[in-house]
Amino acid sequence: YAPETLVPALSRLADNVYRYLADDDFMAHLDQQLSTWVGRPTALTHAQGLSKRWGAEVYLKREDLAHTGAHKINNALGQALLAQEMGAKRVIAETGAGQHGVATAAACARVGIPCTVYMGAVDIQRQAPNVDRMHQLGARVVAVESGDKTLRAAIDEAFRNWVADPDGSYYLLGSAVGPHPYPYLVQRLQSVIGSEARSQILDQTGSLPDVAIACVGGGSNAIGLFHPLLADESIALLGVEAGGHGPALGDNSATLAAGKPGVLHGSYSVLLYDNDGQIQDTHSVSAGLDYPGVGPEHSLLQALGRVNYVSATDTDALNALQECCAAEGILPALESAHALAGARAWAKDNQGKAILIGLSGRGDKDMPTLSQHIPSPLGEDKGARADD
Amino acid sequence: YAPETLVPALSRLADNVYRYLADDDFMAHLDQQLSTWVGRPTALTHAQGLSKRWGAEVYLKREDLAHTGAHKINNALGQALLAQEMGAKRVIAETGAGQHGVATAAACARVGIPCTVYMGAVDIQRQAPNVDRMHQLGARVVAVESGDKTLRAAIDEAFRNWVADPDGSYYLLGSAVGPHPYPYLVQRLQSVIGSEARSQILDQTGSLPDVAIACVGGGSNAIGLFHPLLADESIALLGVEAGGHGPALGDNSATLAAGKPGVLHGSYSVLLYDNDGQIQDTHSVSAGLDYPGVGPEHSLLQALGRVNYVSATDTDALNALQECCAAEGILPALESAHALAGARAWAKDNQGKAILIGLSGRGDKDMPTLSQHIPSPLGEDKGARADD
Amino acid sequence: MSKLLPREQITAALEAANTNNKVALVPFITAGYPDKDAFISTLKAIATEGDVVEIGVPFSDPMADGVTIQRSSHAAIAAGVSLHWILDELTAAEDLGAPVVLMSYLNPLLAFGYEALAKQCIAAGVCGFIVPDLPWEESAEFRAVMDKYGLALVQLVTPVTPDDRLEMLCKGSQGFVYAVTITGITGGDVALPPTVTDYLDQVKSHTSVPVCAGFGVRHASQVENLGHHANGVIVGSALVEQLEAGADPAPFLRDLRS
Amino acid sequence: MSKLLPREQITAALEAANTNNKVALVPFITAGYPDKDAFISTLKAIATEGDVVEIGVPFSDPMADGVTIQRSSHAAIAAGVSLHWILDELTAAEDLGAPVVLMSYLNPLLAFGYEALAKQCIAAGVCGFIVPDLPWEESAEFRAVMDKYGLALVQLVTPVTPDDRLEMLCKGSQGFVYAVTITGITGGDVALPPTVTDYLDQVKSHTSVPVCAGFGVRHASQVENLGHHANGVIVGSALVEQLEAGADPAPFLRDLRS
Repeated sequence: YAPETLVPALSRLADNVYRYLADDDFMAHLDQQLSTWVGRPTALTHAQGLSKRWGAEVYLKREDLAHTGAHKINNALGQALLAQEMGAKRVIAETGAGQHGVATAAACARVGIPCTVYMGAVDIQRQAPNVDRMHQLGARVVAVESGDKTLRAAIDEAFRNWVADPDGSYYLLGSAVGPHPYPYLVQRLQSVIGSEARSQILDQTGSLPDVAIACVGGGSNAIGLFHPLLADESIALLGVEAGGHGPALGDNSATLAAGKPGVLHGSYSVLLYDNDGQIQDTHSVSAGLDYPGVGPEHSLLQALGRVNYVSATDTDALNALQECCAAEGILPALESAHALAGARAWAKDNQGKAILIGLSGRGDKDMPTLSQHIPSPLGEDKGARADD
Repeated sequence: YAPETLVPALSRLADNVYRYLADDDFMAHLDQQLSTWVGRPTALTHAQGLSKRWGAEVYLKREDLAHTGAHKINNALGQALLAQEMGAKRVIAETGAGQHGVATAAACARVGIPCTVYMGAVDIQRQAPNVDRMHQLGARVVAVESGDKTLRAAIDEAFRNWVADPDGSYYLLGSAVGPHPYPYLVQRLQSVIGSEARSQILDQTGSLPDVAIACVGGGSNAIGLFHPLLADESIALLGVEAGGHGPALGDNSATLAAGKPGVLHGSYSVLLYDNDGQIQDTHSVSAGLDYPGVGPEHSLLQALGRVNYVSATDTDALNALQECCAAEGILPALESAHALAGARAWAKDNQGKAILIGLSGRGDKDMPTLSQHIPSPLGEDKGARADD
Repeated sequence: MSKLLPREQITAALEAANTNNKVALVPFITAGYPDKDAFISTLKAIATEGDVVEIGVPFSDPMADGVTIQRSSHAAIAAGVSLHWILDELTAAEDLGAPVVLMSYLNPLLAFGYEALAKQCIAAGVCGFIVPDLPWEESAEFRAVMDKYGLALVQLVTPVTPDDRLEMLCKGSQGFVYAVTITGITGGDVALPPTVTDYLDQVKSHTSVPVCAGFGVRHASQVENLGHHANGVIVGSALVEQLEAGADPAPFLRDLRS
Repeated sequence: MSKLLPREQITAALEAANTNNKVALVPFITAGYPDKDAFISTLKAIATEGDVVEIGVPFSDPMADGVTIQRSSHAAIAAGVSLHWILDELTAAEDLGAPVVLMSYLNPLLAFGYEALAKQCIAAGVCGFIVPDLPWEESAEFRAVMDKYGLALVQLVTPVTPDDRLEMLCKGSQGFVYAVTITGITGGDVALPPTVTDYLDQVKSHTSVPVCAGFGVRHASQVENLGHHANGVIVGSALVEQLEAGADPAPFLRDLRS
């Protein structure tokens, strides 16, 4: 479902994906960079405090500890190395909240390829610190003034610019969406999350978890966690979408809960759109989940019944974020907080079980949003002093 | 050199330090938490790009990948666990740039002890995102309005509050300074950096580095890197202090280069002070190095000639930071950038050698400062578009 | 023309223009832009000057279009333009005197339902579709419905399309072949570079239907040059810009072929 | 008094007050605060009311002091007050009629040089030191110089000091023992809690020199109550606050012992 202009480039990309992901040297080089530069394996944390509060054994797969602060780097590094093998002169990428943009900027600097990141003008205003990080890392950031000036428009613009130079440029897509081979490529590169988590939880506990839970926007961190666990039929899989303000169309980003099959950004999957086929504006407190589509493999897994998809509201997510901070000393990304909220609800109905949660990123980037929702105490207390 | 009021508490702390750091169960528990919660071992990155540029083999010990983004967490976690063993009802801590405050807030949440962080009112204004992070992590942040309203005043205030409740409170000091046993305790808890780096570089290269380089403010990350390498006499050790604007008193924080022996915050070490014994106001672009004292072990290592101490100016550090971003896709903290600047200068005179650099933290926290020194490109370029 | 299938009407109209030794003109407008009430009158005006008219169905995410079309699409959606509305308007209108092709992204068509869509197209006098995000490999289901009703599914080809694929698409295209370029030669009236003329000649060699080129055409000299290598030219952004500026489209189109 | 060593002068002055059945008063001021020019006249005024005067040498980082003393210290430093200046002023001034003790953090003393400092103290009529950040274990070098010149090094003890250490410090203290409390009983004139009276009685039992208590004393009733368990009271912050407010210190001090 890609424009004809991109068909040859996508076909060339697919050939290279099949070739390099089966190439031992390439994969060994990728593993070595994941280990020594990204800092993999990321930790698996037994969440002692949450376990006690929820009546379950809770384990967190800590993608927040990966270089640049989220799982996005696994994909960005893998694709940047692929772009290098393919002789790309430059990399282009889209970004919404900026995490994929930062990851791509970092990976391109490391690999040594110039990089341009398209970002909606509205998002640039909202996510200024990430824009500055990209700039520090040498990326050129282009403000997209068209459309809704957010992630959707940035993806449109990145595709449009890829069309203008499909051979010299490599389009480094950030989630498990878009035309083939991107969903497959991103799933393969993110599957390191689930592979590591599976062996780590076996090491730590001697058994597999009862459930694995991840947040789902485009769905790259979820597919990365779930895919290596699909064959373990004893493990229930739970994807948590952004329930926003509530179930009304436009108030959330819960694509799989509320959407229909459709075509956007080159792939056929479940989408949020109105009766005229216009893509729906979405809402979530979490910028990274605020996307009206979802990766096609999630549509399939839902249809097959292998993964259950639920949603958590903004409020659920904010509460879960605060609980994780207080109980574990870990500030999760607002995206990841949806997985925590889903886990809390699941634990209520499944006491005493072992829960593996994909903590997709750290929440530092969300401080401006959090400060709006959770008042800062500054100025309340100037401290007491003992006098001579 | 601590007030009499604190002598019993320090003596009790010292007893517990000796006891628990020699206790196999305690140390095993600490190691386990370092591994599963902090994410240790942190990676050792071969800096391919910097190696090429500098004509050396450059390795980065990646404390930026540790939980909360800097080496501070090693110490904060260890002391929080110690506070728990000692039955502390609350933890108090000081912070300058906020990294130690965030690390302490996180560690205390994880361990389950309430925590109060004293922070200068000026620093609170400069480091608002870190203040919000501490708050999210459940810490009470108290603005210190006395003195110069920065780190020195915050330390004064933390001690003062410890005096008011020396048994119920545990003072979790953030650097290798202060009265005994803090310098020793912090050195022990940070030595994990050098121990890991030593075995990692042996694994990766088969030999020890020619030099190990770290930035020195209070000096906790440097002592953590250096201490486990002291016995390897073939390894040169280089500490890099903050040279600020230049060598004039007040223009820098290069304590060991420009200071004299003196007493501050309970320890006898090298200090920056004037002819009347008044502690000097200091300057560095890096808040974390902006301290007029240095850990006593560094004074000793300088006197013994085992470690050589040099300084890097603000400009040197900013340039090195940009070079690391561009060449490695790693945004280092401004503190760590001083180590990079020192390494670049060392490499110029020592071509072809293997250099181990302690990258003490990530630079995300420095974005406001960096944006002032390195202009943002936003608004320059709205992107070119292909039309129908 | 009543015995011809809808898709044949497109081909016939383009060939008729060529018969008069003229290059065919395919003006494009975004439906209901800039004034919803003037949709049919604008359409009539351009149908008088053009040989086939192309109507853009506005879509929220027009990923293959430039900034002018994007802007007009969002404005039209905001004004309430939908595929239902367009078809209702066309059904109610008199014959335009030129075959109508709808340019639409796939999702509005999916939302409408292919079978219902085709039926109403016949009623509205629509002869075919251009669907920029429906590549050949994914188009079987939609093509089957188009075929059933005799509607055209126009294929797009590009300068980067490999030879074997180019041949496949040219042979599969109905009504005409839409030959786009990437780099665009917007503005300027320089002679066409050899890469473009070679490409167009190659497209023509693979197909029995006319070839229409979309190049961001703005000037009469471009139209004349293209006429030597293509059967028709598509005028898109330049025309939408005229409408955006409130200008009468007819003289602009007339001048292009003068 | 000329045959007494400087440190003995302190003890003698405190004991003299007790002999008159009064509790001794040790007023504290930050040197040169709030007005550098009025240093000596302020000193004279408080020396008239007090038995021993304590002069605070301002330090940039007074980690053991409360907010009032901090503020006055920073103001004095900003006005140019230094240990050199203080000693020069005292040397030039007439006899105050009460022994002078300097309260200083260690670093200004280190910067001055112990030997030179002691010599100038003798010339200036200073009888001893209170050094809040010099614990007993680290004080050998400084004490040796103090001893050489007969100057007192007053030890501080606190309610959390363990018994054996309390005994050691009491026996080692010269001039008097400075008994501080942590919690402070600032404001209020309630009776002393038993923990405080027990503590002071214990301190007294270990020493042959007088015991002065620092409690943030503000009211005559406090002074009276303390007088039953200590030889003297130190009046610090409350007095500095008077000076800060521009009040005459003499009536305030006089009222405390009325």
